[in-house]
Amino acid sequence: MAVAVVAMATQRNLFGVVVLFSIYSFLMATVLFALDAVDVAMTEAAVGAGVSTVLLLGALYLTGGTEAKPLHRPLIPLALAIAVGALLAYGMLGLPAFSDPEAPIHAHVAPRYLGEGLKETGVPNIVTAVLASYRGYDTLGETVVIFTGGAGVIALLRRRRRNGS
Amino acid sequence: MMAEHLPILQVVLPLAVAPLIVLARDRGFAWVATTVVSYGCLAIAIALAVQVAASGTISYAIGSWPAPWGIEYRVDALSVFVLVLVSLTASLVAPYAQRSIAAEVADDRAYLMYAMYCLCLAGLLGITITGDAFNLFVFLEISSLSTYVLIALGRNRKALVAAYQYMLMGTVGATFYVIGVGLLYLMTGTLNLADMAARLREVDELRPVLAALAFITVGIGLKLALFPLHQWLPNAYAYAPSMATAFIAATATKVSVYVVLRYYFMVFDPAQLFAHLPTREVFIALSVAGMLVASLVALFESDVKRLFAYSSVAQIGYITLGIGLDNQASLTGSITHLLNHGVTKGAIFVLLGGVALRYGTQSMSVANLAGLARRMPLTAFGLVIAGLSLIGIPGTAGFVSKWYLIMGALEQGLWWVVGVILAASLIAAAYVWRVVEVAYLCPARGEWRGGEAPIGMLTAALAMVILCVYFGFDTTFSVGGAREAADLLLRAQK
Amino acid sequence: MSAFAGHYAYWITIFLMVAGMYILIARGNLLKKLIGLALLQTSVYLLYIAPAKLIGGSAPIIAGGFSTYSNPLPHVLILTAIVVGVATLALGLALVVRIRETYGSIEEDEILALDSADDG
Amino acid sequence: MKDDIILRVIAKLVMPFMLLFALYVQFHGDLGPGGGFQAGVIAAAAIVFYAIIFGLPAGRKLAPEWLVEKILAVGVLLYAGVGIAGLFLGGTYLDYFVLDADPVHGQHRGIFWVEVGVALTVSGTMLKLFYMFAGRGRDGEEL
Repeated sequence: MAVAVVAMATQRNLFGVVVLFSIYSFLMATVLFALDAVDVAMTEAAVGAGVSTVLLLGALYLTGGTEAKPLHRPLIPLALAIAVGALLAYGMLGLPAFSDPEAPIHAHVAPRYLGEGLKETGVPNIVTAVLASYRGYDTLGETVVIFTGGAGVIALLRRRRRNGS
Repeated sequence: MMAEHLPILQVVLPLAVAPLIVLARDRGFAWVATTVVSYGCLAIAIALAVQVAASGTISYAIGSWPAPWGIEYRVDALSVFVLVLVSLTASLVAPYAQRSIAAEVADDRAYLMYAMYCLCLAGLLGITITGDAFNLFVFLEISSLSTYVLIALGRNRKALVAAYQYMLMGTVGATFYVIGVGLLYLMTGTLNLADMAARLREVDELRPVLAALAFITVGIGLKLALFPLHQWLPNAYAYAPSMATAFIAATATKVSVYVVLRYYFMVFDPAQLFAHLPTREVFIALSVAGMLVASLVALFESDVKRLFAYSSVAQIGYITLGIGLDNQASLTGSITHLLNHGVTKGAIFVLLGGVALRYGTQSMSVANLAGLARRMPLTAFGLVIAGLSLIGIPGTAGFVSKWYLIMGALEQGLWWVVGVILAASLIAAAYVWRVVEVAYLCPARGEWRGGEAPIGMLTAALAMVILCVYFGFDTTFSVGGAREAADLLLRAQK
Repeated sequence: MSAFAGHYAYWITIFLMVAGMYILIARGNLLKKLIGLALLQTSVYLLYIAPAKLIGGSAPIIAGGFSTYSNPLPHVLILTAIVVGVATLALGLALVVRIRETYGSIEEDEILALDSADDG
Repeated sequence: MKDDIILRVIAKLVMPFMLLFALYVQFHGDLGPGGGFQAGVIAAAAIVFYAIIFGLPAGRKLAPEWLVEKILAVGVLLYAGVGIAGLFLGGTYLDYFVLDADPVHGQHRGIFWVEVGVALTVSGTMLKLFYMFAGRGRDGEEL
C-alpha cells in the first residue's frame, strides 16, 4: 500500500495514478477485511476500486492525461504535511493498546449493540442494525449527501441546450 | 401532538422538500416550496425558542433509542439562538431568490439551485440542533456539498475555481474534524456530545484529547474562515450568485462558530485542557490579527463583493475574540454579534445583488457604483445604514455587540484589545466611506438597466436593514438570548 | 495479519495522511489534488477501524459459536465516511471538468494566470 | 464494442445475474455483509456495463435519464417518509417500533424500507453520474 501511495505521489502520468489509486483501494479493502470490517471492506472495494476509478477515468478522458511539472518547491508542503502527521502521532501515542478489551470503545455503548441488538431489532448483522436503526438518522443524512452529490453534478454538468445560453 | 416533534421537523422539513423539488422539476413550484419551508422553519425555530425559554433544554431521541446509543437532538438556549438566526435569514432570502436566480442561473438548473438551497438550510440547521458528534459531521457535509454547488453556479467562470478551492479546504476541514472526533471517540467510547463531555472529565491520558482539540479547531477553523485559514472565503463570496452569497455570508460561518463554542465550552473540560494549552491567547491573537489584516485588505480592495467578503473575515475576528476573552460580557457580545453581523452582512449582499441585477454585471468594482444614490436611492440608503451597523455606530446593531466585546476586554484588563477593536472599526469606517462616497458624490456612469431593484428583492433587503436598526434599539431578543446562551456556556464550564 | 494491523495501522494512517496532504498542497494539477484529497479521506478509515478489532473476535454478525465480536459502531461510521468521500469526489470531478471546459486547462498556475489576465 | 458478438451475448447473459446479485445483497444485508448501499452500486454497475457494451443510447433506452433522476429523489423521500410514518404512528422520528404491533417486526419493516430507499438513491446517483460524465464530449458538446 505504501509503495502504491509513493508511486502515486511521484507519477506524473495521471492514468497511471488512477490505476494505482484503484490498486490502493483494493489493498485497503483487504486490510479492512482482515480487521473484521466486512461491510466496510465490501463498500470500499465497490466504491474505491469501482465507482471512484470509473469516475476518475471518465474525468480523465474529459480533461486530458499528463500533469505539468510542478512549479513550487515541495519543501513547504512537505513540512506542513509532516507537522500535521506529527500532531496525529502525538495524539495516537496516548491511545489504548490495540485490541484491549477494556478500552472505552469496547466498554461503553457498543456492548448494547452486540448484546441486545439481535433481540431488539431482529437483525443478526449488527452493522446493519446500527446503520439502519440505532443510528438510522446518520444513514438518512448519508443518503442525502449522496443525493446532494448527484443533484449537484446534474446542476454542474447538465448539457446545455443548443439554442440556449 | 406535533409540538414535541418540532426539533426533528426543523431539519426534516427542508431536507424532504429538496427531493420533492427535484421530482417536480419546476421552477415556480421550487420557489414556492422553498419560501414556504423557510417560513415554516422560522416558525418552528421561534416555537422552539419559546419552549426552551419556558422549560429549559429539550432533548429528542431519534428512533426512540436513548441517547448514547441512538442520535439525540438537543435544543438549548445557545442552539435555539442560532436556529433562529439561520431560519430568519433563510426566510428573508427565499422570497428574494426568485428574481436573483431568474437573472443569474440558467433556466434548466434553477430548480436544482432551489433544491441545493433547501439542502444547505437543512444541513446548517442539522449541525446546530444535533447532540451527536458524528451526526454533526454528516450534516456538515450536506451543507458543504450544497454550498459548493451554490457557489459554482455563479455566472463568472471564476466561480468554478472559487468553488473548487473552497471544496478542497472545506473537505480537509471536515476530514480533520472526523479525525478529532475519532480520537475523542477512542478515548470515551461515545459519540453523544453530552455523554462525551461527562466521560472526558475522567480521562487521564490527555495526549489524544489535546490532539483532538487541535484537529477540531483547525478543521472547523477552516470552515469558519478563522484568520489565517480564510483564503477560500473572498472568492467564494464574490463569485457566487447573489442569493447564495447573502445566505452563506449570513449563516455558514456563524454555524461554524457555534460548533467551536459548543466544543470549547460544553465538551472539552477547560480545567483539564486550557491549563495545558494557551487556547485563549491563541484565539485572541488570531482574532486581532484577522481584524486588522482583513480590514486593511478590504480598504484597498477594488471589487465591492470582495471588499465586503474581507470585511466578513474581519468581523469573524470580532466574534472569535469574544471566545478568547472568555467572560460573560465578551461571550454575550460574541453571540449577539453572530446575529447582528448576520443581519448586517445579509443586508449588504442582498442589496448588492439588486445592484448587480440592474447593472447587468456580476463582478462590480467600487468605481462602478458611481451615482448609485441617484439611480437606486433606496438601495444606496440601505447600504449606508447597513454600513453604519458594520462600523458599529450607536443606534445600530453593530454597536451593541461591540459594546459588550469592549466591556469583556475591559473586564480582563486588556486595554490594547479595546484599542484594536476601535482601530478596526475606524478602518471599517474608511472602507464603508469609500463605497458611500462613490455612490453619493460621484456622477453616474456605466451601463444601467434602469429602475430600483425589483420589489421582491428590495423588500427582503429593507427588512434586513430595518433589523440592523431594530437590534440597535431593542435588544431583548438579541442580547437577551445571547446572555442566556453565554450563561449556559459558562455554567457548563464549571 | 492481526499483529501486522496492531502495530502498524496507526503508522499507516499517519503516513497516508501525510502523503494525501502533500499531494493536495504541492501538486498543481486539479485532478491530482482531488486524488490527494481522497487519500486523505481514506487515511481516516484505519484510525477508526483498527481499534475496533478484538483479537480472537469475529465480524459483528451474531451467530452461534462466537462470543467475541469486533466493535460494529466504527464500521458504521466509516461506511458513512466512504459514501461522503465518493460524493465529494464526484462533485470535485464535475467541477474539474467544468473548469477544463471554460479555462482549457486544469493546472492551477495556468488558471491563475488566466484569471489575472482577466482582471488586467 | 457494439459489434462484438461475444461481448453482446455475454453481456445479455450476465446482466440478469448482476441484477439478481444486487437483490441478493440488498435482502441478505440483515444476515451477512451488504445492504442498500452496496446493492445500489451493483445494480448501477450492471446497467453501466450494459451501456458500455451496447452504447450509451441503448443504456439510456434501458434506464432513461429522467427516470434515473426521479429514482434519485424517490429514494430520499422514501427514507424520510419512513421516518415521518413513525411520527404519525405515535413514535419519534425514524421510530420503527411503532410500524408494527410487534416491535421487533416493526424494526424489520423499518430497516427493510429504509434500505430500499438507500438502494434507490445510490443506484440512481451512480447511474446519473455515469451518464453525466460519459455523455459529455471533450469540450462540452453533446455526444
